[in-house]
Amino acid sequence: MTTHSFHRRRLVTIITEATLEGAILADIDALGPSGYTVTEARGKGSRGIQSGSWGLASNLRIEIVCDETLAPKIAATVHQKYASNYGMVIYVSDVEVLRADRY
Amino acid sequence: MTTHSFHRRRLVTIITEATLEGAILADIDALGPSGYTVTEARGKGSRGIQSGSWGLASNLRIEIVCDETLAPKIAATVHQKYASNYGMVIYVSDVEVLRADRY
Amino acid sequence: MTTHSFHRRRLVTIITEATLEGAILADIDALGPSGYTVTEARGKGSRGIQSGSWGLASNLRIEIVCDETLAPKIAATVHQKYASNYGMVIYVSDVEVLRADRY
Amino acid sequence: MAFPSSRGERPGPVPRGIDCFGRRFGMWAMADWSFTKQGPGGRISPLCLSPWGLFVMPSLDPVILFFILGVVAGLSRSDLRLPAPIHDFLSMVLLLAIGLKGGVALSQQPLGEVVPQVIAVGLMGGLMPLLAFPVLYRLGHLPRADAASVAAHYGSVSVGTYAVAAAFLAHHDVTFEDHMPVFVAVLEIPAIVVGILLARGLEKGTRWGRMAQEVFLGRGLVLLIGGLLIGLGAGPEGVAPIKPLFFDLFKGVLALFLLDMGLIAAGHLGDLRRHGVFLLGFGLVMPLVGATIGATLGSALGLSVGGVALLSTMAASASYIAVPAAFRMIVPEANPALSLGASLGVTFPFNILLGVPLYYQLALQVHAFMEAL
Amino acid sequence: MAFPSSRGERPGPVPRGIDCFGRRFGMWAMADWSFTKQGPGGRISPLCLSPWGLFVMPSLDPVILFFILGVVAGLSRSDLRLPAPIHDFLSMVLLLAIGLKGGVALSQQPLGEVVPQVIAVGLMGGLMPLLAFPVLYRLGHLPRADAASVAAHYGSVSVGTYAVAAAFLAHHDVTFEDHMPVFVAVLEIPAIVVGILLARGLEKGTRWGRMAQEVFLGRGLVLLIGGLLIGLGAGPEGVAPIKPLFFDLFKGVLALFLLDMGLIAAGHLGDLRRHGVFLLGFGLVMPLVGATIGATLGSALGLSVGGVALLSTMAASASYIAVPAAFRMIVPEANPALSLGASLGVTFPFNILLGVPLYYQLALQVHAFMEAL
Amino acid sequence: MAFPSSRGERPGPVPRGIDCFGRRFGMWAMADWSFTKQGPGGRISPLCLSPWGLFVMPSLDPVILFFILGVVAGLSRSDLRLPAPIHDFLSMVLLLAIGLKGGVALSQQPLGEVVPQVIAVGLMGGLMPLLAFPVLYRLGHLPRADAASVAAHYGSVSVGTYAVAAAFLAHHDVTFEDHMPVFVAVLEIPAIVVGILLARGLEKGTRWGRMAQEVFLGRGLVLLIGGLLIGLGAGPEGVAPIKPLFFDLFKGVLALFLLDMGLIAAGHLGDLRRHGVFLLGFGLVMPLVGATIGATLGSALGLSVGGVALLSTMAASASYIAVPAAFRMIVPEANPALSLGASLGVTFPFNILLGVPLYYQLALQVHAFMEAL
Ligand SMILES: Nc1ncnc2c1ncn2[C@@H]1O[C@H](COP(=O)(O)O)[C@@H](O)[C@H]1O
Ligand SMILES: Nc1ncnc2c1ncn2[C@@H]1O[C@H](COP(=O)(O)O)[C@@H](O)[C@H]1O
Ligand SMILES: Nc1ncnc2c1ncn2[C@@H]1O[C@H](COP(=O)(O)O)[C@@H](O)[C@H]1O
Ligand code: NA
Ligand code: NA
Ligand code: NA
Repeated sequence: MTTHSFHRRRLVTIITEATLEGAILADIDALGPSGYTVTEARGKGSRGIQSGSWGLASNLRIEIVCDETLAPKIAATVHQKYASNYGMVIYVSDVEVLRADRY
Repeated sequence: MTTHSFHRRRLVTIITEATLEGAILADIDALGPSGYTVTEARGKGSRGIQSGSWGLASNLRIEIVCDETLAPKIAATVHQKYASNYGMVIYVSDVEVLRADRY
Repeated sequence: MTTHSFHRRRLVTIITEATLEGAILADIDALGPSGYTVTEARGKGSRGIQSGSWGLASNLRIEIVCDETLAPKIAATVHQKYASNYGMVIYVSDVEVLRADRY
Repeated sequence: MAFPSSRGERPGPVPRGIDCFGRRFGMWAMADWSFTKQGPGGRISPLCLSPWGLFVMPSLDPVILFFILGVVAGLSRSDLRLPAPIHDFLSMVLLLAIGLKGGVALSQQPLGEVVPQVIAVGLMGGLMPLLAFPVLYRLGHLPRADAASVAAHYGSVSVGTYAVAAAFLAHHDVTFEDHMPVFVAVLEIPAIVVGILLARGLEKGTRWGRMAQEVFLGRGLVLLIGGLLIGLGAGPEGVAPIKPLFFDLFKGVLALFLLDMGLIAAGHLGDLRRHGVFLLGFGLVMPLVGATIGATLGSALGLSVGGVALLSTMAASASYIAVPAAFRMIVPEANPALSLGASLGVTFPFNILLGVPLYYQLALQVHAFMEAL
Repeated sequence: MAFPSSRGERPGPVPRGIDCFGRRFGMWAMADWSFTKQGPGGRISPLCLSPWGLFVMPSLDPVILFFILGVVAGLSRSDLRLPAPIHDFLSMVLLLAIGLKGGVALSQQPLGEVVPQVIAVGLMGGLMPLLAFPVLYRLGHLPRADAASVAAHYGSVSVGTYAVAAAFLAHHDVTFEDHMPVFVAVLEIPAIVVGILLARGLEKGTRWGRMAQEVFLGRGLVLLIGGLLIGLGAGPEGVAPIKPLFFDLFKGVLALFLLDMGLIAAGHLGDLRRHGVFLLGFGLVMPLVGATIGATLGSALGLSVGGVALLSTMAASASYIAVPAAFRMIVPEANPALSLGASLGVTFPFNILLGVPLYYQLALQVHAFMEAL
Repeated sequence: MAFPSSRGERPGPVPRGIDCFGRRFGMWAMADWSFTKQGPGGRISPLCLSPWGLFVMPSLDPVILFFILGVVAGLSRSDLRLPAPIHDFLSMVLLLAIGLKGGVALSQQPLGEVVPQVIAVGLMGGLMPLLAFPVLYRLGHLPRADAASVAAHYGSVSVGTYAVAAAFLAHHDVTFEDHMPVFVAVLEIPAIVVGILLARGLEKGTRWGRMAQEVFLGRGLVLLIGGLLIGLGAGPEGVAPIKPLFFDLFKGVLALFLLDMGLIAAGHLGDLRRHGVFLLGFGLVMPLVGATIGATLGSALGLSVGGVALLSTMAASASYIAVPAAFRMIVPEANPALSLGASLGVTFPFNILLGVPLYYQLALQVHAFMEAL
């Protein structure tokens, strides 16, 4: 097995309402990351319980691996556009990836 | 776009049996985080395979963003109460958030 | 409550096509981690949109908590075997766990 | 274990009511659910209820009992829960089935007769938010966006409530115009448009294209109108092979859907506690106002008693699918907990438990009154 | 592609058995599945099976074949899997349907007759864990919590096994008391309470309120008892409109459920390998003991042959829904792999493949014996 | 709201076609969907269509309308979406139902007659990729793995297309051999094996054991063959109790499945834009070639007109379940967007909208020709 070196990237995680899916993914896409991953979620926050039992009461968990420049841009853009009116949690963390050219 | 500064927080992730949902979320809630997020999961561990094919064989993945004080408290409380009798993995990591006042 | 000390471990996250499930989990298992966790996902990447609407268009998100030695081994093995032919994102990050003996 | 397929042949001594104890309660709390059979369109005479009857409510439509089971399970914190994919599946079948029925009816009817009714009903849907908005905004002191949102919910229609009312009428052998589902589809839209105008005014910033997309391409309307067009295209003969799924199973699917809605409604009762009694009162009174408007319009359009009862029910009902989804995207500052708390936590339970039989009585009265003119 | 709706008119030369080769195997391995028609309650005479008959098992109930398909697919590592929401949906329909049937039966019956039976059956459910516990604890050297848990599983009842047995009897035109589902609901609870007492004793720490919540508000019991109450409230006439979903589709839904249970059971066979032969033996012998107790009690209560067979089957069956869920919360140190390995990996397959016809034979014997007294 | 269960009694003035405007369009674009009733096997005479008829397509099978609804909703970016568990559930019921039907047919037939047909059909499935491969590889300049993969898709069969064709024939009262589903199962496999050989050659590295597992244990084939064996084992009498779910609901389930496939197909239209017109052309021409081969073989095997039409449709159809799953694992360098773009984005819509009635016409021609010999 060849040795692989890891490259530092950032992981942006956004938890928000499922109804936003179309709009928010289009906005994220427009900022140019190489991709994103979505999982279904439920939870509790300042806006109460999202039980996940139907569309309006469901959350999404969106993850974007990107570089150090894009991460704050995605976080800030999404925050500014949606955070005041929608249930939303955004956090950013450090990750290491194998393929430097991809993110 | 205004510049946003990030604030260090901690992310506690708990993977455990789906049957625990009601009890464990109540316990976490009681410790006072601003919220939590739950996703359905399956997996394999020391207690064998959780295939996810029905309730008893399903896992949950619970995430809590909180401050440096609360994180070890949540991890330790949950661990102490459940880890000896239930399939359970807990890990804590560093994240950065935009809104310092929320977590 | 007794105080718990945390131990540094690594978290390997792999996002790939759902059709790979059987094969990739067997390969990961063979490398000897104490377990893994799987959640259903969808997303977008260099290979287009995985809408999650049926098996062939679905992704998995696989997480493995392991030690500093095993993490790059898992990442590299999986990458080498699958990344050229399958939609795949791998990233590694730092986490802290309570039970040093388990991972 | 045989179940008589015809409803008329119920054997034995049930209901056992003789002494008429509990009649007063029966008159109000159960309204007409507990009435005996009768011919189409005729007046139903109240049945004298025994205490046993009071307890088990022998002729309460079982689909309503599923709703009550859901509410009770939800409030008592049972871990009963229907998975979201099953919720989607059940509502998809209901929406398609209602659309198909309406479309088949349309396929056998001169369109010329329906078009004026469609226009009148559409106007009613657009006017009702204008009626509700000032009450919510001035009297209720709700923020503008919230007042507009709640008003739009009540101008629109609840498909689940419609389905329960149609089942109620069928149960009592009351016939109605087959094309009533067309009005369900028609009523979905105008209230949303008017509601958005109320929230935003005619300001430039409103992205009407985006709005049209949210409104017309929402999954509820796509399934309802898609079903209508398929029913219209296929006709009664064409839909026959899919009848076992969409029509024979209809009430069973409705029962499971109502079980789920009971669980969901139970979760929204808490919203109300937080937002005070004004919304509770609005959620109880507005349906009565709407029902009266709907019954009057239905009569004026020359609908049968059953048709009047259904239009009355539609006007009394409040949306919890199309409107919240559209407002969430277009007027996001409106708090969905407010509007869903009223529509799901108050009006939906009220309508399916008490409203539907009441609106049927109303239809009888209005019809009789109009005929007396 | 026509399917005769009546079962009696099977055309042509099947089964082709002439030479009686394989009769011995047929007698044991397939027990009574391969028997010909007969009148209600009468003795079924074994059919002479051809080798072809042995292979395709012409009269093995097809729902059982779905279970076998699931087991085979699971063991051969096919990627066949039913999504968890579908599992929940199927079991929800089964539980509600069984509850509804029992409730409708109750609605037509003087409660006075049923109450003593309910008490007797409840007592049986409470006593069976007391019988099983010492065997598991002393003979099997299981830890106290595990012994109590396994004992509780076997004192309770498997709804899936009940459904298969009811289908078996219907298939053979054997009638039974319509209110048998009431006993399914009754049997769920006492064994859990006794099992927890066995694990914990009467120590102070036990949170009985919490326990009651887990036991009574578990989704299985809520649906079963909810269905019972709805059936009781609606009566045969009331449930008629939901009959197509809950009753006509019942065996199809059961078939899909058993396919899934086959896949799940296949996954639990490995548990057994790890926990040795004692549990395997217990999982095979305990049902026989339970069946005998159930058959005896059923006869003593004056049930019909079909009713005796069903009560015998219930007593022989082991829970895999209510009990594991309750024990997981209240006695969490009990290892669920042990109890599910026995109940799902051994007893469930044994019961539905071989047990059910056996218990019917047992019912015939016991009934004949009681009548001879 | 009554729906006539028999299709013959459509009342009233629909279709209102008098002037024959649009006949030319009707002849091509809707092919035979818009034809009137006729006896089994006879020639269908085209119906004169009114403009209204053109719009609503009165006799277009409604299951096709569900597919069109799905495509339209998908292309217009509606948020309509069927959850993945529901997709799995619907296709599971379809696969089991088709398998059961074939198995029941086999149970009533001397195997000796079917075996030669099975061998011939299997050979056809293995030879078709050999025909398609050079076209894709030399003419289309596809990479070897992709050419092999696409070829394998077209050698195999689409269960959804088969179901639509069977529904079309039933709708037009055209009978066919009951054991046709056996050929669906048979056709799944040889094309995969040949396709893998084309991609890999007989090189040593190929893990044939692994391949066999992927091919035979894929969920599609397990359900199809499992259903076949259950139908074979249970016979018509045995499957009667599960008939309401698997057979009565069949067309309704097919309608929902096609709605979902419409949404999925809409998503694959983009794939084509990326991969040029060659694949588009191949996806339209290859079915016609396959249909001709299938019709010829069917006639040579002595099948009825309906049977010839079905075998022709199978040969014309391209897999989107078993083959992509197997190739994804065994020849992963083949790009699934290419093969699914052609099979789901072009051939599936073409076949169910236009192909099926065309292949029926072809079957009539070939049959007449063969009889004239
Ligand atoms: N502290 C937290 N940790 C993890 N997830 C959270 C937290 N707070 C909120 N969430 C998630 O974010 C969603 C929206 O939160 P909020 O905007 O606070 O209502 C909730 O439904 C949760 O799923
Ligand atoms: N090393 C690991 N990495 C990620 N997830 C794990 C790991 N070990 C266990 N898990 C998850 O935690 C659950 C319970 O683990 P255990 O308590 O070891 O049986 C498993 O079913 C997995 O979903
Ligand atoms: N930058 C990214 N961030 C997060 N997830 C990604 C990213 N790129 C791709 N993915 C996920 O990985 C899957 C495969 O990616 P790809 O191999 O690029 O097609 C996609 O379907 C996404 O779910
Ligand atoms: Na309304
Ligand atoms: Na038992
Ligand atoms: Na083909």
